[in-house]
Amino acid sequence: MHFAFSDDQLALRDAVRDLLTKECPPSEVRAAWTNDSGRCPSAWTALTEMGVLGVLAPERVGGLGLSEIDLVLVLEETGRCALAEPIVETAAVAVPLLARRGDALAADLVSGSSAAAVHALAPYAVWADTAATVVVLGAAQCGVVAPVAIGLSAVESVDGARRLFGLDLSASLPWATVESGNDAEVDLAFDRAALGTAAQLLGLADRMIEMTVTYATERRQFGVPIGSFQAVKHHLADARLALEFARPLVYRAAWTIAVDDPERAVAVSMAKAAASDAALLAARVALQCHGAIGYTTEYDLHLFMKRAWALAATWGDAGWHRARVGRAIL
Amino acid sequence: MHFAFSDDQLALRDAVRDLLTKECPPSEVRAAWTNDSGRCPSAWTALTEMGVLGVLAPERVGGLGLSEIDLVLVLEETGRCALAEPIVETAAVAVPLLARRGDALAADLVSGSSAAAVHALAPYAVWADTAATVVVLGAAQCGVVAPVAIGLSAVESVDGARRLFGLDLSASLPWATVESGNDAEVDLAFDRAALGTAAQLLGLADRMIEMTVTYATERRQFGVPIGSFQAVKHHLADARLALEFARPLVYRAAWTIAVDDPERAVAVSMAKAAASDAALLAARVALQCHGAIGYTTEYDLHLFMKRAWALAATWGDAGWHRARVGRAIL
Amino acid sequence: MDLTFSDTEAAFRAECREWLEANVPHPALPSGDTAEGFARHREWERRLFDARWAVVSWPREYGGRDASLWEWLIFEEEYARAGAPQRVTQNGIFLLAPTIFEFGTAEQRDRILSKMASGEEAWCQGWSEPNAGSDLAGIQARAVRDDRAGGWRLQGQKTWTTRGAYCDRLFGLFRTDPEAPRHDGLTYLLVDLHAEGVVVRPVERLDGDEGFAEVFFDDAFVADADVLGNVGRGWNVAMATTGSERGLTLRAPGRFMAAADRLIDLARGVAADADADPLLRDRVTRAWIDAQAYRWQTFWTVTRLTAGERPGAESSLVKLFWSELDVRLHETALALLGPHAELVDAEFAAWMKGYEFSLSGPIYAGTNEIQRNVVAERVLGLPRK
Amino acid sequence: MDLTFSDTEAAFRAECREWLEANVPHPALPSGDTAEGFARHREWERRLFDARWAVVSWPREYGGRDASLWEWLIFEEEYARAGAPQRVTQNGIFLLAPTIFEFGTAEQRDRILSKMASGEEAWCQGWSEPNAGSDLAGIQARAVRDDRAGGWRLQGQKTWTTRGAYCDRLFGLFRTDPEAPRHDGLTYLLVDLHAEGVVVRPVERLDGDEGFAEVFFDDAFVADADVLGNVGRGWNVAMATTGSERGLTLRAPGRFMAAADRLIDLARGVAADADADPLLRDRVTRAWIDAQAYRWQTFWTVTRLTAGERPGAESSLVKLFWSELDVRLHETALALLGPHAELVDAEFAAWMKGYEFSLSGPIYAGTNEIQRNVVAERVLGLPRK
Repeated sequence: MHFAFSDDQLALRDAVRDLLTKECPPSEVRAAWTNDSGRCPSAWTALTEMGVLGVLAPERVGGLGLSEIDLVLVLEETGRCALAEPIVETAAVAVPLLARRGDALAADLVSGSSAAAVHALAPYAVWADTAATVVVLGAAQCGVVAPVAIGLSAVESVDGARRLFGLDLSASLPWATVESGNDAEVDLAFDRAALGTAAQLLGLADRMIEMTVTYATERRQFGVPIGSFQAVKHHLADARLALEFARPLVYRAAWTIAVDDPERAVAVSMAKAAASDAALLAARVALQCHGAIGYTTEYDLHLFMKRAWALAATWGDAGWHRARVGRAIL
Repeated sequence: MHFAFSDDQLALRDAVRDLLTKECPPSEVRAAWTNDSGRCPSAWTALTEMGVLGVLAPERVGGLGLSEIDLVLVLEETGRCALAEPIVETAAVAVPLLARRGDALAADLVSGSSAAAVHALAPYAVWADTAATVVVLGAAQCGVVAPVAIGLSAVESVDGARRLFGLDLSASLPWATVESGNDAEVDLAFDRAALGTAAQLLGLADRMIEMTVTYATERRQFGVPIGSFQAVKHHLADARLALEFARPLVYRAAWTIAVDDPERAVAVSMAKAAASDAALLAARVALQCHGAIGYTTEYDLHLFMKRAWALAATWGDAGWHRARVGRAIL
Repeated sequence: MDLTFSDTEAAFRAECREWLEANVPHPALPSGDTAEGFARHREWERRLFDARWAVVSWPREYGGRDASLWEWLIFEEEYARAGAPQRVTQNGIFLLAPTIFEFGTAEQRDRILSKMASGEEAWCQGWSEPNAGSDLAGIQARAVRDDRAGGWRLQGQKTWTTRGAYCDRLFGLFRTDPEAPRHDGLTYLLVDLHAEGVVVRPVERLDGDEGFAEVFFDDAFVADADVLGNVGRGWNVAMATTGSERGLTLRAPGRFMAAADRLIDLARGVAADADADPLLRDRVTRAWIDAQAYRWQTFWTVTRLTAGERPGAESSLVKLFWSELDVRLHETALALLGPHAELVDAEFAAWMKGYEFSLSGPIYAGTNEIQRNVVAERVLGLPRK
Repeated sequence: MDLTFSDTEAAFRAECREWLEANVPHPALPSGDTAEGFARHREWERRLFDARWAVVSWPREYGGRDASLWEWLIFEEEYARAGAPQRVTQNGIFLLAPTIFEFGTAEQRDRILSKMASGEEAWCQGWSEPNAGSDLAGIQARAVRDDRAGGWRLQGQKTWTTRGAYCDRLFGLFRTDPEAPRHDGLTYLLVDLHAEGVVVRPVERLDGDEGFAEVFFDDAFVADADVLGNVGRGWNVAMATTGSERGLTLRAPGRFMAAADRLIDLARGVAADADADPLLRDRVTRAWIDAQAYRWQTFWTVTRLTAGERPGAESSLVKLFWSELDVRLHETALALLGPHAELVDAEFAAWMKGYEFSLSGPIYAGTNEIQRNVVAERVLGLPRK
């Protein structure tokens, strides 16, 4: 039993964090709300150059040949900065799926193209208009389609950086490749998406707690920092508590995928449920402790909070995932 | 619209409160834990003399000919002092049921005999060994049996003053009187029991909050009263909040029974759910704010806390009653 | 105890319902917290006023109907049930007007109230400042005496003024005696936002509407006629107003009952996942029960107010309950919508906007942390220190 | 990262499971918090000790197996899974022993540890006093120097000493320098409860067991050999112990995993009302997930401890989590039992007793309010004042 990351894994995490601190400050996320693509192109380029998109791809397609254990820390960092890029859909879902199939698209994705993904529990394809491919995880039907070949209808998210597109899954799709009747492949891809989303939620929760601690230490009312009031302390302690006990579940879920552990589905669902709850609580506490300033879009908190709302509800919300655990254990 | 009690109703409430302050202090409840009957005989006698058992009985059987609106305040007081007597079963369930049937037992009960009552959601007959009659509220079968005529098997409650007896409801019972197929009568008796229990839970919650405020004001740690800490304040404010919004639901439920309002079932269920939750929260907060002293049986808190646990779970717990509301509205 | 409405009250309800059914705009107006929407809402307020529905509980001379508290509650129930527009006049009507009725001069009442009720003059509140939020007594915006002009000159800043960018006038506290202790030396002033020396900067809220504003004062003039109550007594004058803000007036139960009913419609309409369904049903039921609890607690309180009692610190309990109910109710709606909840251009998007709005409830008008202190100290009697 | 146990660890688990299956008493022993039950538990402790299962992580010379932290966790999982008896020696083993290993003399280790582990000498803790609960530094029980006798004379009172009525010795803090500031002038003493001048009064807990005691000292003697660490440094010595009490050692995940599994059995066995069932299923699932979360957070922490890190203020998070999980878990069981839950003489009555016990979790070893302060101040870095 050794429940820790290797030095290499931590070094990759640190490198990604440094990169994103530079390339994806809040101003970049804010820019994604108003630019054409809703994305953070310079961060995406830098991540591509670092090889991050190919963490789960074998070396023959230009990947790093690493595992979900390496990827989970990277994705946590992309959550921490609210990176507006389809990195979960690309690096966690599309790349390993296509690489296993020997699809040439895998190499394109590793070198910087992006993917979107849809599923009954993630019905909108995020950033699909600028994606090279859309992975469709239908019930027992798993394939990819070219965005240009299908009608994308833009819909608007509360998170202005998430560019959502609806597509009609019931219609006959112009599949680029398709594999039918493969529940296992759909389930695995879904679990990778849920894991990746859970990791981003951890990062978001951590960031919101950190911002709030800073604010509560600086902001003074009644002659003292508001962070010295026991009510504020206990709100933040509760948020930290939820995060503390969500994080190991997410890391362990990454391990179960990496080693194809039989407890994978339950582990992933525990992770997504706990991370969703932790992020929603952190958002709630952060806003309440900030007060009115946190309620304005001029302040950065909303960038993280709205991302947390969206991600907590997608790829299965906490209720859905707990029900999946319940079916397995009861 | 006039949502208040009359002066007469408040005067009756005050008289009962005064009586119980004198006849049912914690030492009397404590005595009921160890005496033979588990009851508070002098309080019962005094309440009988005041006519309280006959609030819902017509004058021809010695009753006061009043309504559930009068009774609800009386029952709240019996909760406040954790009276160890079957007053809900007698005054709220058996008396109106038997009086309507013209059963001679009604007059006995009004003049001081006691009743027990059982139902699928209140499966143990409390204080049945000293009862004159047991009201059995079976599915579509409603009757009374003499305790001596059935085998009572004593079981022990966490609340040492609640003397519980199991009886086999599936067996053929030696009915004294029985009425079959009368769902409405069973439902009405059940709602009266749930209302009465809800009223007692209000009184218990109020008492536990009051005890805790007193303790937190007197008890000092770190050089200040513990009640000056914001965490203690907020715990108690939460308990008070739940009580504040449970109470009108209980009073309104009493009115719906008194006037045979079509919303009776939903109103009673809202009342029992809210009162159960409020009492359980008050118990939780009271113990936590007391700390270790509240965890001993030498201190009085446990007398009220254990009664709250038992009553919250009987005649339908909050979950059961919310489900009943859900069926009506969804 | 009689929990039925009288025939008169039933007739009032019927009249109200009939008028609303004939007049409530469909489709719904755009958000009143935008420039375009505010203008449309002002027109709506005018229609309400002309039909004497704008301020039913006010005296007839100011456009009201001398309605009882019960009739006012009935109006609010019907108004919410009809899905009628938000009230952009509400801060004036519910926060300022009670203060004017209590502290204003006859001249002020005549000059201000009708125009406020008709929407001709829109009012915003000016309490908070960058350094005076929860700690309202920390107000720094100054009013300096100008004897020659017969009034006061304002310097400083107010913030979080709701719809400040679209309003005409602002009511708030200003420090007229900088030497006095924190709660003293404040004066309640009525300020023309179009006056020279006033700059209003809109601030965007969570939902993207510019529903807040910062207001900057640089030598703006306020005449003596626009001092409400006595100079230096502003704190006491204002407390009457925040009392109403925290208490009954701003949050009649009708709104939450209507929202709970809409939540039930949503739950019936959503073909939720079979496993999650009973849990969501339970959350819907809880929200509906809480709305009922709020209604009956209000009726309980109103009966006492009708008998002449004054609202006390219990109003903090009321604020805690409705604000937290409102958040839970909207959280439940979003949970029902699942991955669709994030859409802000769908037919059901009012739930997300409503959720964002609900999150302000536990913050404004005294944070819920402050309210819990008030409950503990003033309702329960726990020691302050 | 490798989340599997090694072959050695698996073999350890198998040996442990086999022994427990053969030796765990059936039916269960009476409560160890009663006089009769305590005696029976002492016998059980002796059997554990003789088979070297009492203190697996201790050095072999004191009866242990030099087991690793992982093996200790495996032991605890198996112990809980087997439904083996409560550990009446736990306060000595988990609170005092780590302190003796760190601060004790060789003579103290040799004299005390083996007898503690075998149950021959049962230890209780003596921290709290009537006026020193959460505020532990408010200790008033005095130890006055007796140079002639070579030791200290105790005066005062300790309270809430768990199983104090049945134990032989007490460890705790006493004020040796009444002039020193609150945290100074305290000394960690080991006291013979059978000595002259000691009176122990049992106190009944919620569940009716006399699981607490008050201990009164009137000139009771403690020899210099029974001073642990330096005179006047008791606070620092004790903090090492409360660190373990709040942290890992007292609450290995095995207990909660076993309880969650029993909860699942209960849920499967109870033919719950059809409507309530999905809600209760959800609560059961939450409890099971929380137990898993606790397990993996422990493994995460233990990996770092194994690498040489010292536990820090994060142990307050651990205490918050297990104590509140334990309450929720038992509340769920009681909800499953519905109106039967109140029975204390039924086969399922362990749930009510367990609930009562769980309620002490958020109180003892530093209330959860204090723990949240610690998390806020020492983990998050929020300002103290």
